[in-house]
Amino acid sequence: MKSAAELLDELQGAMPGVKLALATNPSPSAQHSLVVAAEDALRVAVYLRDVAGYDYCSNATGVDWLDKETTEKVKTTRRVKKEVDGVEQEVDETVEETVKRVEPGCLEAVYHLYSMRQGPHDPHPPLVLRMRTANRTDRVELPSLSPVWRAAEFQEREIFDLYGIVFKGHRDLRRLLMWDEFEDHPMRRDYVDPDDFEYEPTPHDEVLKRAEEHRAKLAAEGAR
Amino acid sequence: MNLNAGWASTGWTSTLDQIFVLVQHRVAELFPPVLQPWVAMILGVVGIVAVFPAIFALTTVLERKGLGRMQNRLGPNRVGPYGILQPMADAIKSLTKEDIIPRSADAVVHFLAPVVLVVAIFLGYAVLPVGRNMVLMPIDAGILFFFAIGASTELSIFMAGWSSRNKYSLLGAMRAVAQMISYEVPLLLSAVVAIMMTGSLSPEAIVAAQGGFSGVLPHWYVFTPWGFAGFALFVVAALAETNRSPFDLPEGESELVAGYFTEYSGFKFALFFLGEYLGMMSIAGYGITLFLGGWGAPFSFLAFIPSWAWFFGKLFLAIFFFIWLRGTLPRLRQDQLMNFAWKFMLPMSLLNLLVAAAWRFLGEWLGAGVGAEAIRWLACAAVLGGTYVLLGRAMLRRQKIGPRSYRYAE
Amino acid sequence: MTLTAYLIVAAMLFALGLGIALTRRNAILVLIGIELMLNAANLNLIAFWRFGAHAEPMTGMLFALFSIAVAAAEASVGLGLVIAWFRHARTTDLDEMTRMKG
Amino acid sequence: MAVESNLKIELGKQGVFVTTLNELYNWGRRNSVWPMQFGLACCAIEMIATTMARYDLARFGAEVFRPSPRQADLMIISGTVTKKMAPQVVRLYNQMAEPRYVIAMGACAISGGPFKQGYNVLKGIDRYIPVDVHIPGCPPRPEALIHAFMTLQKKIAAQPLTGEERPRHLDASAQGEFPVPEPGAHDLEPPVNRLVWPLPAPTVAAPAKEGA
Amino acid sequence: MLGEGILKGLAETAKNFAGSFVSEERLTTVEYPEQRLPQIENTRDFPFLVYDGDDAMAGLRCVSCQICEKECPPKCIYITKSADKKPDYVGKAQFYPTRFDIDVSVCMSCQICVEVCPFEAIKMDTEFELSTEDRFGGLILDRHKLAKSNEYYHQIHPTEAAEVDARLAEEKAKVEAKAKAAAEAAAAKAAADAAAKGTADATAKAAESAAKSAEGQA
Amino acid sequence: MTTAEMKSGIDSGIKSYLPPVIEVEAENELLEVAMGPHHPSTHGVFRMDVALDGERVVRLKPVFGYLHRNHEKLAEGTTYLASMPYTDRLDYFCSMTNNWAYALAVEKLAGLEVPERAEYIRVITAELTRVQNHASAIGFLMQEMGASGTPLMYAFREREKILDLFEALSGSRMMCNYMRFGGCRVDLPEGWLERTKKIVAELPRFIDEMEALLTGNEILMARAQGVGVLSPELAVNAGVTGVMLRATGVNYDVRKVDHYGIYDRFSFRVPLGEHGDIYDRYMLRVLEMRESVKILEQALPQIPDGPILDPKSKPRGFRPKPGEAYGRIEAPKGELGFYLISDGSGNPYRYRVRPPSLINLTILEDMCLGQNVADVVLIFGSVDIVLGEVDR
Amino acid sequence: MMHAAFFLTFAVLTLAGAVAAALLRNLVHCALSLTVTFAGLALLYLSLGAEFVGLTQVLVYIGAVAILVVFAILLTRGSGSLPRQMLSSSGWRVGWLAAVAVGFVLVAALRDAPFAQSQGNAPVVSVKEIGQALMGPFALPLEIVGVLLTVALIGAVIVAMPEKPMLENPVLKNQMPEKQGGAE
Repeated sequence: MKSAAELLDELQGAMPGVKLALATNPSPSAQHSLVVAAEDALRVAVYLRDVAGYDYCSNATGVDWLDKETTEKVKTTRRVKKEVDGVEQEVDETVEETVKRVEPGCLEAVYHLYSMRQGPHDPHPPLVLRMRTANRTDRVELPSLSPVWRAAEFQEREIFDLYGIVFKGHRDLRRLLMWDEFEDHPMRRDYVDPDDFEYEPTPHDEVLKRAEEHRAKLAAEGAR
Repeated sequence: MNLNAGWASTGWTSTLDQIFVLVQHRVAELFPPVLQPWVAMILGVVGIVAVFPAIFALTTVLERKGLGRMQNRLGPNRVGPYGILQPMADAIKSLTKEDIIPRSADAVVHFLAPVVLVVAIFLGYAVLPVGRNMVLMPIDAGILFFFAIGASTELSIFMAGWSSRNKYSLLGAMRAVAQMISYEVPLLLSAVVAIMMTGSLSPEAIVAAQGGFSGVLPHWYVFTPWGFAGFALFVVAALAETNRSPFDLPEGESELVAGYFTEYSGFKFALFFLGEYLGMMSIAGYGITLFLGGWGAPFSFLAFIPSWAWFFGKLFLAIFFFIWLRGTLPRLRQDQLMNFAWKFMLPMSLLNLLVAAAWRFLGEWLGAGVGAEAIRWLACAAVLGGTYVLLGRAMLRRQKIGPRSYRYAE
Repeated sequence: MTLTAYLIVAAMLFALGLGIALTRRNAILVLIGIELMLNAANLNLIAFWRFGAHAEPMTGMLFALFSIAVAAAEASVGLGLVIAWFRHARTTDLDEMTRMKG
Repeated sequence: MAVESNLKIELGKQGVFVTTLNELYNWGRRNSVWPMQFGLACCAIEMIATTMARYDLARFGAEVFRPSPRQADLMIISGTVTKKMAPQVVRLYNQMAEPRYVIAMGACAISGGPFKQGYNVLKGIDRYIPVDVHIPGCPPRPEALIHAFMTLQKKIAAQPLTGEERPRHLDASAQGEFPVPEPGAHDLEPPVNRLVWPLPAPTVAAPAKEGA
Repeated sequence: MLGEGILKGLAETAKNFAGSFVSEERLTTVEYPEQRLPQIENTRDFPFLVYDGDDAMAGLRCVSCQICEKECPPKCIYITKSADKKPDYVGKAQFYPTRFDIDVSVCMSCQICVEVCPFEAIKMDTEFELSTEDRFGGLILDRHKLAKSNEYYHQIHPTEAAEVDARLAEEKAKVEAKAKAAAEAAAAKAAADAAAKGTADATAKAAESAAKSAEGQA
Repeated sequence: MTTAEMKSGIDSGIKSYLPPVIEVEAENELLEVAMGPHHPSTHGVFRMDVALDGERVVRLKPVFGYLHRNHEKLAEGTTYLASMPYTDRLDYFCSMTNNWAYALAVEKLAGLEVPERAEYIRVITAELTRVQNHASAIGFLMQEMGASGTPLMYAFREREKILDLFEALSGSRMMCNYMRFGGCRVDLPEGWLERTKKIVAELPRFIDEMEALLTGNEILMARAQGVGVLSPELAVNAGVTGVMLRATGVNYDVRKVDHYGIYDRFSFRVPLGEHGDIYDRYMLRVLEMRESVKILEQALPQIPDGPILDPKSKPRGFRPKPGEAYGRIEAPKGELGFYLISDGSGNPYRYRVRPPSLINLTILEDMCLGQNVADVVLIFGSVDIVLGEVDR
Repeated sequence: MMHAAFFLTFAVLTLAGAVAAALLRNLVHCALSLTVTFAGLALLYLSLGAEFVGLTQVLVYIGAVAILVVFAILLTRGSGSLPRQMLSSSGWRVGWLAAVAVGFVLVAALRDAPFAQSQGNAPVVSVKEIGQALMGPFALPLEIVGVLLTVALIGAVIVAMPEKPMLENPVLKNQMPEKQGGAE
């Protein structure tokens, strides 16, 4: 099978203008991935399935990337007008300033593809296909790849349930694991557990904190 | 209560054989003559009502232990010595357990269903000869009586399923009734051969007709080709009639929870349990009467053992066979079960009727003699065996089933 | 007991059967009524056989047997018809059946 | 060996020479405890293993696993009760006929166990229904289940039929049906049935038993 | 032929039925409360705390480092560290737990606490008969209930315990050698040093207990 | 298919594999049945909302989540090692293979080497796991068929022997928590290999017994043959793996494909079915047990001496470099994968289990529609799932 | 005396069942009370010494006809209590009037009818004799009844044959021979 980089070239050749990028993976596993834009995902997927031979979608899952706030010190060189030796001149000046940047987070759907028709004795790493939503709150739609691979049907429902990504074109997008009345998306990293810390005989760390909060709350209610 | 004319033996063996009859007579004689038949009747009823539930209790524990043995384990053995008191504990528990009547259920019918079942099944024992001269109601049409009573148990099952107002129960009941009606036909037809050969519907006459011996071997119907086929068909149909494995769909149905008695608890459930086992024992009793020589001894030299001992011995063997099947076989599906009844059991039992008739007339044409007997035997056996093989093969082929071979990838 | 007693029971049963057949709207109940009337007739046959002068010793009894057989056939066909009609018209109501006539 | 002879004496005494109705009643119901065919998770496999040849729960007359709650006496909560499953469990318990018993088998059933911090895991089934015997372990060995079964039998044997201590099913004022929690937007409603869950005050840490 | 497979199956169950009366292979039941399966050495159930010597609380090996508390996957351990210190088996002054609770209603018997413990203080027990009617009292094991002697440890896991003892003895020997060297050096320097003497005393005590446990093993 | 043809295919729409739609005449007369979540036939807590037209299934919706124990969420809040015991509780029949799959993924993520002896131990335990899983799966399938427990009892009789081996090795019968990143936790105890050899030598006799009891049984054949048929195309597209896939005739066994562990050192064959029905799945399990025995017979005498753990691996403070890895193995129920994303801390940033049981259920609806309701139970049983893994 | 007591019991049972069948609102209850009537009649036959007919009555009416009726009720979704006006036809008053009149006339006529009556014991008829009579003098009626039953069987099957291959009813459907094909 072709490597991810080779496939990227092939896809760009076959479908000019397709929005694709390669995301390298620095770990020893070296399973690099293709990041595909939502609007192109379906035709890329069909190409991968029917032409490139990735007829088997092993795994589909979501990842939640929180908004990342980074602070870095940036040296900027600007041209400033300065009086040098009494004469106003334009001088390059290097200023070090702290820049706060908020990298917007996103929800990501990751698909691991293999080929079954490639023959049973050909080990190849999975092709990782990733799609990203625009943000984590209101623009969380992605095209469903379950029409291409049925295997993604339940897994996309699970991603919808736990991460809240809405898959357009899924034939039956309902919650998979939680009950229908449930409103949260618990696998998101900012999900807050329900408060049920009545009896915690061996609490520590965060649990201890929350158990104490719970006790304080109940005590306050009792006092009232 | 007339003594059987063919009974010539005397002495202690005959006393032992007739001990229950004698006791019944002696006790009845204590009463004024007008009441004597009634007292005798009541004694007989008490005997049946005492003995068969006791056997039922024993059967439940034997079944659990027997199944256990087949499955490499011990089974109940801690309640009383060897677990023998297990059924008592179960009975106490069931009697004292809360009796739930579902809110939407039809309370009267819900209550009547198990009662009707148990009463009907007890009635079936009235004409069953459990030993020489040991039959409660020696009526002429005894076998018909049994089948008539057996047919009415279906109604109680329907009542149970319908009155629970639970869709599992109703569906289970409908299935049970359909199954029982379907298998009643081959059950009756397979019993008819024995009736035909005896020329009587009376169970006692049928037992008497199988009473003689050739050398040491008895003249049981099961040792003739038609008798064997009839017996086999009767056993299969009886399994289905009593909802035993592999035909236990109505209750063990994995998609229907517990079938028609899903909503029953406590005492009423115990009654269903009782009715089911009593039904199994009574149908086994009739099978023994029709084909296995009833209370007759299997060898002439064993005739000194009391007749009732033989009957109950055979009954326990039959029960063991039921347990054995239950421990081995998976369950059929409803449509396959129906198919089997109509497409295999029915033709086979009809053919068996013909073969039985042929046997009779061949006997007349060919006359006596070892050679003639052998020809008759082989001809009948060949027809039945051949049809069995062909019909079986056709059934398997129609359903496209059979053994398979598999390929491997290196 | 006398013959008359049995005959009176049969007559009352017949009247009840007739009543059911005449007043009920449900086709199955009407069939039940008809069955009751047939049974009343059977009871008559048996009663007459039992108490009659036995010129033909078994006629009454055999007649009752035949009648039972015929009744069974009638019931099966009748109920089959009702079910077939139900499947067609989704009702077992006789009044509605007549209304749909034509 | 002492255990064996004691047991035999006890059985002989109560099985054959019954003295009181009370004893007979308790003897009957403790020797005929039919569990409900009901499994939840990992522990269910050990529960099945307990009924299998090597451990053979049948020896106690308890292999009659009834599929219908109406005919069952014992509910073995064998495994994690999730919040999605909890209403069903309570409903099934409500369908059982008295006298009924509950064994919470394994850590998850008692307290949520290793999964207790999960958002969908109920922290112990005793928040909604009364539990008779708890077996810790993850999963408990089959022998541990048999031990719990014997603990339950002992508990039944010790119950007087009258007075304050009488079992629930003989107490007309006792609760028969237990409220079934409803699935809510974030959690079960209510998250705990205060009438069943007897914890008097929320405890952060259990009182240390120094010098116990 | 129709029925052949069924007959074969019947023969198989009959074989097992008959076999159950004669062969142990075919009757595998172990009647639990009276008979027990042979104890498998590696069996683990719930953790316990090992102590040396006779006094359970004084001999606890646990130094309250709280690693197990942190590493425990379901967080079922609760430890309170003491304010004062007491010497451990090599004589080093260590903290000890004033409270050590394990909630067995949560414990998943994974053995990770044993793996991460650098002091061989927590080991896995084989006791499983813990079923109880008491939800709140019966399922929290405090340090008194948890503390079990090294002899007990040798009883349930003989091979492992012997290895542990050997390792501890080796470590101790190393420490002793070091202490000896230090003591000699100190003795060479000064005749009487109260601190050194104290250490030697503690070492002697630890050696005594080690000897005792060795006896227990024998 | 050429690229050009394919392109026209893209333009004209996507070829999807969807369950058949069953026409119903009278919509209002359908019987709606909720099978489960507590139901005698479902393996644990699972619900199927079934609509029946008579006895025929015309609609079926599986409902999951009754055993959703938040395994992934918990794993993301704790260390890498602490998730290992939790993997035991995924597919609680096969803790060894679960351990292995997780260890494999972490080894890929962190670049750890596994010593040879540990690889052998892994193969041996995995194949023992496969044998006991398949035997129990057959037993449970027969239970669905109403066989009053006998096959299940026989299966569990053998399973107990294998569990004894696991207990002697790891200390626990079911929840072994035995493998570690880069090897195994403890070495084999004394005498373990001999006992294993003895038990493995007896396994063929047990398989023969099971086959004598079941394979030729007409009732089994009648109920299993031609029921729950799955086509190979649908199976591949729906990501079905394991016995379910191979019963349709597709030759895909991760042991052969990925050459993970040391499986290419052993000669074994992959049995393939033709019909893709319940009977094929049953037979394939039997045949795979025989192949596993073959692997065990080869592996047991060959096992070398040596270390069992990569020295780079340590129980505490394990922090792989940022990156991600997807590792998979052939678990008894199908392809079990773990997908891990590391952000360089001690806890995985994303921890995902690819559960074969869940994905093999994708085609449950396809297999059941149009079938008799009694067969639904069997079809479900023949998939061989464990709810712990389905819902995680 | 004994006989009279039996007769009265059985007669009351029979009539009570019929009255219940006439008055109850739930169709299944009607069918069940009908079986009470059938059972009462069978007992009356037995008390008259017609053993064979009595047993046949049980076999045919309780074992078959009652079950058929019950199934028909369930198949036509008629179980459950219905309001009175749904049950009785428009002219029910006239109907009952006619029925009561007929009954009254019949009873009145019978009370005084001078039937020749043998007061002896019941004639003992063995099953063998019945069989011989059926095969001898009554052979023709027997054949006719046989043909009638066959025709009725075929007729009932044809009438009940569904237009589509599958019946809604689970029970009847299972008797359909063809096995369904697998899902493709």
